[in-house]
Amino acid sequence: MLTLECPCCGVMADETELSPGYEAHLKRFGPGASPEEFEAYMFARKNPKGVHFERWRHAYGCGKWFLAARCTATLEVFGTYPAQVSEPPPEIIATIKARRPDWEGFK
Amino acid sequence: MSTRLAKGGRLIDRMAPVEFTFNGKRLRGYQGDTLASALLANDQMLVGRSFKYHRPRGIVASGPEEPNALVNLGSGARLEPNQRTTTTEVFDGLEATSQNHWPSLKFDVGVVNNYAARFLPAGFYYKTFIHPRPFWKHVFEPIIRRSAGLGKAPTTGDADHYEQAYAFCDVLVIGGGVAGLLAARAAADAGSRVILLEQSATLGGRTVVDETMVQGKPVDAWLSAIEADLAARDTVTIRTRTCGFGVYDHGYVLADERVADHTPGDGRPKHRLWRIRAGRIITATGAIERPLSFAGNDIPGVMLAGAVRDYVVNHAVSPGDRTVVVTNNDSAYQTALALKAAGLEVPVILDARDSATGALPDAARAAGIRVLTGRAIAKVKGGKRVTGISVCAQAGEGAVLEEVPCEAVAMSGGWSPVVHLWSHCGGKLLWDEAISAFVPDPARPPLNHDGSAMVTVVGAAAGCLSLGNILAGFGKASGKGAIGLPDTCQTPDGSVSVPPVWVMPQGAPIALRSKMWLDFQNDVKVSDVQLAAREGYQSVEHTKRYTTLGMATDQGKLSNINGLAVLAEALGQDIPQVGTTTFRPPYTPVTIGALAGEARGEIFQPLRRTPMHEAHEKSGAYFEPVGLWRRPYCFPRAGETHEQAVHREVLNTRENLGLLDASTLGKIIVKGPDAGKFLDMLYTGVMSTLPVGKCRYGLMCNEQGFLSDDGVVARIDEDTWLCHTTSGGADRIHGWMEDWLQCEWWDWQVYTANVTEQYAQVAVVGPNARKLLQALGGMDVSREALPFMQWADGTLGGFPVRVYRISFSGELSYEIAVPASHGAAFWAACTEAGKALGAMPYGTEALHVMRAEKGFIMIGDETDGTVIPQDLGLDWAISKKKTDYLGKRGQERTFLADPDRWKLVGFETLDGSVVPDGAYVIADGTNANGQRNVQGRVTSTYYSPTLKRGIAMGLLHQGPTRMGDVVEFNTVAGGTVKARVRDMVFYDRDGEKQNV
Amino acid sequence: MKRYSVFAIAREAMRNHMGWDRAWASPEPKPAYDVVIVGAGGHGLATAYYLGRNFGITNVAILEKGWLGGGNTGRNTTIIRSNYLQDPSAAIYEKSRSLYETLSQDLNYNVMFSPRGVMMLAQTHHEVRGYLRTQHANALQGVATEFISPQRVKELCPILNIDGPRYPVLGALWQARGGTGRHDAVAWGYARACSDMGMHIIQNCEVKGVRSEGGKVTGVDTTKGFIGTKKLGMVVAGHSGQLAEMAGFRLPIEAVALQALVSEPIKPCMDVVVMANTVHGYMSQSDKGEMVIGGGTDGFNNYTQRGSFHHIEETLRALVETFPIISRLKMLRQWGGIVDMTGDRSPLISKTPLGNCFINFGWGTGGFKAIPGSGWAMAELMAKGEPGPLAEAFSMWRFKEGRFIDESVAAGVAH
Amino acid sequence: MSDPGIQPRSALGGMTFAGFASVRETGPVGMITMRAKNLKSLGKAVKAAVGTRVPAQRRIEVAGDKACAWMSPDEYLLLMPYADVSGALGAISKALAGEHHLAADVSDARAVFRIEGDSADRVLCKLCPADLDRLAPGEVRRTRAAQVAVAFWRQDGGYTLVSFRSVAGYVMGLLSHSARIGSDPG
Repeated sequence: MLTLECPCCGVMADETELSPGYEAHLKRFGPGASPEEFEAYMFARKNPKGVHFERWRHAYGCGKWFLAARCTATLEVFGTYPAQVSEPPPEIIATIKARRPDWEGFK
Repeated sequence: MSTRLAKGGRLIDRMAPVEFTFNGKRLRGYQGDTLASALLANDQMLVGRSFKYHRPRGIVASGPEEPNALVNLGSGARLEPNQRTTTTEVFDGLEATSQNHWPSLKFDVGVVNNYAARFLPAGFYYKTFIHPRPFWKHVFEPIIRRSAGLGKAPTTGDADHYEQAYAFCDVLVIGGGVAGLLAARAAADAGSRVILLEQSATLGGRTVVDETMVQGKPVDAWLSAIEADLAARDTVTIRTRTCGFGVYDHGYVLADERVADHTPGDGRPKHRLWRIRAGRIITATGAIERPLSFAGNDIPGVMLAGAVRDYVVNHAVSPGDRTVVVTNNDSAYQTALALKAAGLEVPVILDARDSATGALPDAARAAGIRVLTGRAIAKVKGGKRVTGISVCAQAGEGAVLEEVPCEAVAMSGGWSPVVHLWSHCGGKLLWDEAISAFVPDPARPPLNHDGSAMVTVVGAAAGCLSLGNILAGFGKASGKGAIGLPDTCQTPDGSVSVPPVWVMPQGAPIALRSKMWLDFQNDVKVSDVQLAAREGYQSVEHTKRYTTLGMATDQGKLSNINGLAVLAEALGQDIPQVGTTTFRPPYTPVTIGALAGEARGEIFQPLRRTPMHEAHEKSGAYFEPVGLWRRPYCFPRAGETHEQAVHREVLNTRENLGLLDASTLGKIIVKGPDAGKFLDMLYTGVMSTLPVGKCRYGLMCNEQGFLSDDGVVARIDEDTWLCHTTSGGADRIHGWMEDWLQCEWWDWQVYTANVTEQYAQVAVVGPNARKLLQALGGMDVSREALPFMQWADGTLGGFPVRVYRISFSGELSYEIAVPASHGAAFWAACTEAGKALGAMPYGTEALHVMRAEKGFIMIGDETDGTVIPQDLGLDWAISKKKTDYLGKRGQERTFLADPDRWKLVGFETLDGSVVPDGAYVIADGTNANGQRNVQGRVTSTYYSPTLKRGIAMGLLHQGPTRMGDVVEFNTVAGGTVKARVRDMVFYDRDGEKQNV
Repeated sequence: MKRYSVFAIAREAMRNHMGWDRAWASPEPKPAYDVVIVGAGGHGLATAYYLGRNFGITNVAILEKGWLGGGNTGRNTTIIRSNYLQDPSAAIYEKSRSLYETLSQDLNYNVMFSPRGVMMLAQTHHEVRGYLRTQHANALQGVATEFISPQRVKELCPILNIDGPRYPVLGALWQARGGTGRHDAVAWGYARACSDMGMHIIQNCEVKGVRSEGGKVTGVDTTKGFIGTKKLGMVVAGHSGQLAEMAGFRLPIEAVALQALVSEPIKPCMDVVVMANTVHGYMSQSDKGEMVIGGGTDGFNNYTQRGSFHHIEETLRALVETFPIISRLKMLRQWGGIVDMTGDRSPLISKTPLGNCFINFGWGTGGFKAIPGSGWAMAELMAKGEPGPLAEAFSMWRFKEGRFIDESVAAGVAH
Repeated sequence: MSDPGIQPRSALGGMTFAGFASVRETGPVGMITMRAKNLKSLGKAVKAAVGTRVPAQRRIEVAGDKACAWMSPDEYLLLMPYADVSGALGAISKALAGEHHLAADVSDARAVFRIEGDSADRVLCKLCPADLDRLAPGEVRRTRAAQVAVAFWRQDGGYTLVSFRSVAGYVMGLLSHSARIGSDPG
């Protein structure tokens, strides 16, 4: 039963206030994209055991989507941040590196 | 015999006698008794039968670890099977019956299994009942099923209600013994908001039974003082009868409060499930005493030594006049002393250790009790109750040295800290050699959301088994941090020593080992675990599953460590090397009703009602669920079947006037400078060019390209559109819009608002539709003023309305939106004004029939998540000019772009019958897997009351090129139905009726 | 190996069961095998068994990171059915179900397949239509199902509340030859048979890397050293992504937690398996008397085998409404498993970008029922190097083409 | 906005329940949802519509029988007497002319409840995963009540709670169940 702090309204939200949205920072491929690009966009998933970046919506709260950096092996949360970015912000990266020195970094 | 003592009993109130029944026999107890103590007070040693061999079973413990003394409690709508007598508070009128026997507790036919035990070792069922094949299901399995199970199955629903509640705290303390109380005080002193949970009705834990003085005060006075101290603080909440049964991630703890178990029928909720979110969790859950493994250790009258002490001290119950104590540690001597103090006889203490020199053994000797060291029980005698024991040397093979008659045996194999809650979220354990037990490893705690330690363990649960050391640990309290304690203030206790004694006597031969019970309820013996090891089931999980050790209702609280030790010995490994099985919640079984909470009956799920719901109920509507909405399926009149009602509604709508409650239709405002661009991405068609005042039908696809929703879009003003969605789609589509706006196109200037519930919507449909609106009066709804696919604001009958001239039936039709608070009144006004025009309400099924007659698709019928708009002949609603829309790239994939796909056509059966729902169009031959080839399937099929014949739509391989072909649908009876392929529009192909 | 039978038990009883063989051997790994299978769960062991039985390939090692059968094989709700909608699914699940019918005899190990019947309740008109579609499809697929009336539902399962005010039962899709099996026994039975054929089951042996040469697999690095192989079959759940990464490709899979629970045992009161998909719950009663209840999946990636409790609550709310008698029973044990959910919720039985490396992944919430059929199809794929008809549709490249095998389109969901 | 002869009807018509706390549906309340962010005239618009300041994150500003609640970074809920809505919409539209915003009447899309009495907290704590002890004065909490979305804040010695209209019966059922006599958890 996770708790995540919604960066949009500041509430420490119970998992039951949230809707999960799987992998974050996917780049959309539309018409003109190669079959491989489109397949990668729609289906190929990192699904890591460890540090993961994912989408959540504060569905029963402020209604906003936000992003979370979380460890899928321990459920530890490194931080949450607004959805309007294409990669994790530096302070999140720094927090993760501090707690997971072996982490290979965002890619 | 076991009986009530004349004096004493900390917890019982002799002034408050209660009467209860056991197997119909009327018995008496006192308030403060558990059912177990009251049964013992009435000499009810035999209380149940074991799972597999149906052996006689008596009370062995005094807490939630009890494996044997389970009863059916109550009856009828208050029957509760498998209730533990040791945690059930007795009350006046309690009814209990024993379990797992036929025809009676004393004479149980199932006990033949016991005599055949030799043929029924662990896992015997995997090795037999293999032939002949049908016999497993029809002969062997039914016998096993009947013999297994424990309590009776209830036959009715539950008379009680339940509720749940959330709680938040900085520090949650689980366990109200001395360690828990001190931890709560330390945390409160540190300024934390604290909740303390205690599973039983009273605080104090073991200390109040085992000790006389705490911190220089008499134990009861000490307890009263700290209770009063905590109760006086605003920041501390204490909940008794509340078992914290599971620790979950991120500080989430579930606890079950037994609010009214002991006062059934008083109107209070039976249980309350607490959902607690704690910053830190302290478990002070104590330790559970382990049985010793000697032959006959399962006979009624053999009890845990601590339990015997509990019954004597708390309930003034004697387990028997003569009790033999057998132990490998000092704590059991307290039992001997308590028995002696109560005036009972302890013929001998058998101590498996070579010597016993501590204060307690000395006290026992001083009290005149005979103490034999290096001795063990060779065998317990008796059947349905203990009659005596044979003494042997622990070091030998069981040669009998002496016989001792007795009525009870108090055993102690040491103490296992309750590490369950520590382990639920991944806390790791260490094996402590001194006390021969697993203890929490403070270096590897379960982690909280921020990566910090989530749980701290104090008291006996940490392996700190002596009160002195517990108190000393709290003396080191630092006052820092939320819990006000160092994480490791409680450590395993060097002052207590429990040498390993896993089998008694050490060299017991098979005849004895096959009478030594590890798991009393599931009938797992030492010999079974040894057999599993020999057969290669060497992982502790394999052994558990193969023998069912630890899988009974006590979940191995008494048996796991003993079983593990036997396994380790059989494998020649160390215990920590073998490891434990995983500790899973719940710590003690939890009533399912409490987990379901308030959600039953009327509030089982939210039920969404339109503003006209009451009117429909009064009209006798038959409702169907549409998502969480309830919509009238049809409005049957007296004597009508649903089918007849639907036909009448269709015909009346086509001939006169029908009224449909369309309020559930989704309505989403999309507004902003970029709204047109946004909608052009969302819909397959173009919405940006829609003129103000007009409506356009649109399709939405997911990124895969599959059709997900449809509806009419109205342009409200220059930068505002109103998007209608399907009834089930409103929230989903609104969420979908917000997802794209927030996460992909966040720089686009677009706002959305879901106003679905702001409006009640009534579809006025049929040749008399305009007349009805004119009768209501207030705005011009003529063909010229309000042409097809336009909308207008105005008033009708005094109601503020927005009228959409759209049709889903092929008839002249208006959809009228009014503010929801006027919905019921507007519906009534339409009904009233419609009387003269032949108006009748119609339901969703008539709607479906009429749209099928017109060849309109329905999301969820023609679509199923694998269909693209191109399959449905909806190419006209897909812009060819747009470079992009959601789903466009997905639709370009080879399989979706294949011209060979199944496409939508109409079907009419040659004989006029209705194509069966769900039928497939068969093709010649079979595929490589032997399945009949198919070339299409029906998607909508109805009897058309308008055309007086069956009509259908469906997907067919290359359908549109096959007009006039005759195809065959399969039927489940094995035959086929022939149908001719045709276009989808069965009614008013030119659309003349809707355009009048 | 000694055969199991009632006579063997009687014989052994006379000597205190001292003469039983080990069910399977625990050998040290050889330097190389013809085939290495990663994962000694039901699917991996079944793959090995049918490689031996159907193709005579017995120089096989099955590597297991923990204890055999310890993944989802030992954590599921033991339901066996094949009433699937889409042809490829119906084919492999029906193959599986029919193999279950004789599995105890084939393995000489009682896996307790109990065809007690599986019913999927229809509680909305939409669901009725969905199941009628499945029934028509099944009739053409050779899967025996029937749509039964509410009265028949009640006769088959008297404890069901068919007149619930919210979702009255309108009928059910009934598969009389569906049922349950003993999950551990399936793994143990296959393991014993594999061991008997001389295959090596190597437990506590984790794969740490995949080696290849010229685009073809050559072996795996493990915690017990390098093990060479001509063909590699990866047959796991939960860690498929990590294995795929070692082999150099990415999967259309997310790993999420799925939960289940059992009640305390009670005397028999339910002889069939009931699935109620409108309210999301399913239940059966085990031979021990426990009510076996399946919960929902979480919606986030998770490798902890601990799900979120609100799914348990949702399931129990649904089931108390559907089976009012369970309200006063107690939840005895809850647990979670990690399931691999693919892009269309159907499995991958496929060749891969790496030569001679084959995968059998992504069974989601429906793996137990598929074990024999999955092993059969995977063995054929590995032995021949090309998929047979059972496996063909489950290629990992189907997503690129848009060729989904989507079972959620019917009212039913996969369990 | 409507014919004065036609009275609006709230979802439950003012239903009440007396338990260890009292629960009532309040009847019609005027409500406007306003989507706007970083607008120069936002303060003016709110002032004109309901006479309050723009609330800070998760706060509600109350002025007599009107209020403005912060719902999300770009969303406000304006509350007022039912009859005042069309005037307020006009005022917003005037104040924000030319600026990107959305304002819509949602009075009829919602139901409003009052939970009153000393134990009101203990009604809500059974339904909402929100730490009521930590609810600041003037704070609006959007969360769940059992299975549906709600928003609530403390006001006048009790709570005002807003839900969607279609589920008003469910919410009333929840609140009544939670407030049953004898079920005060203390």
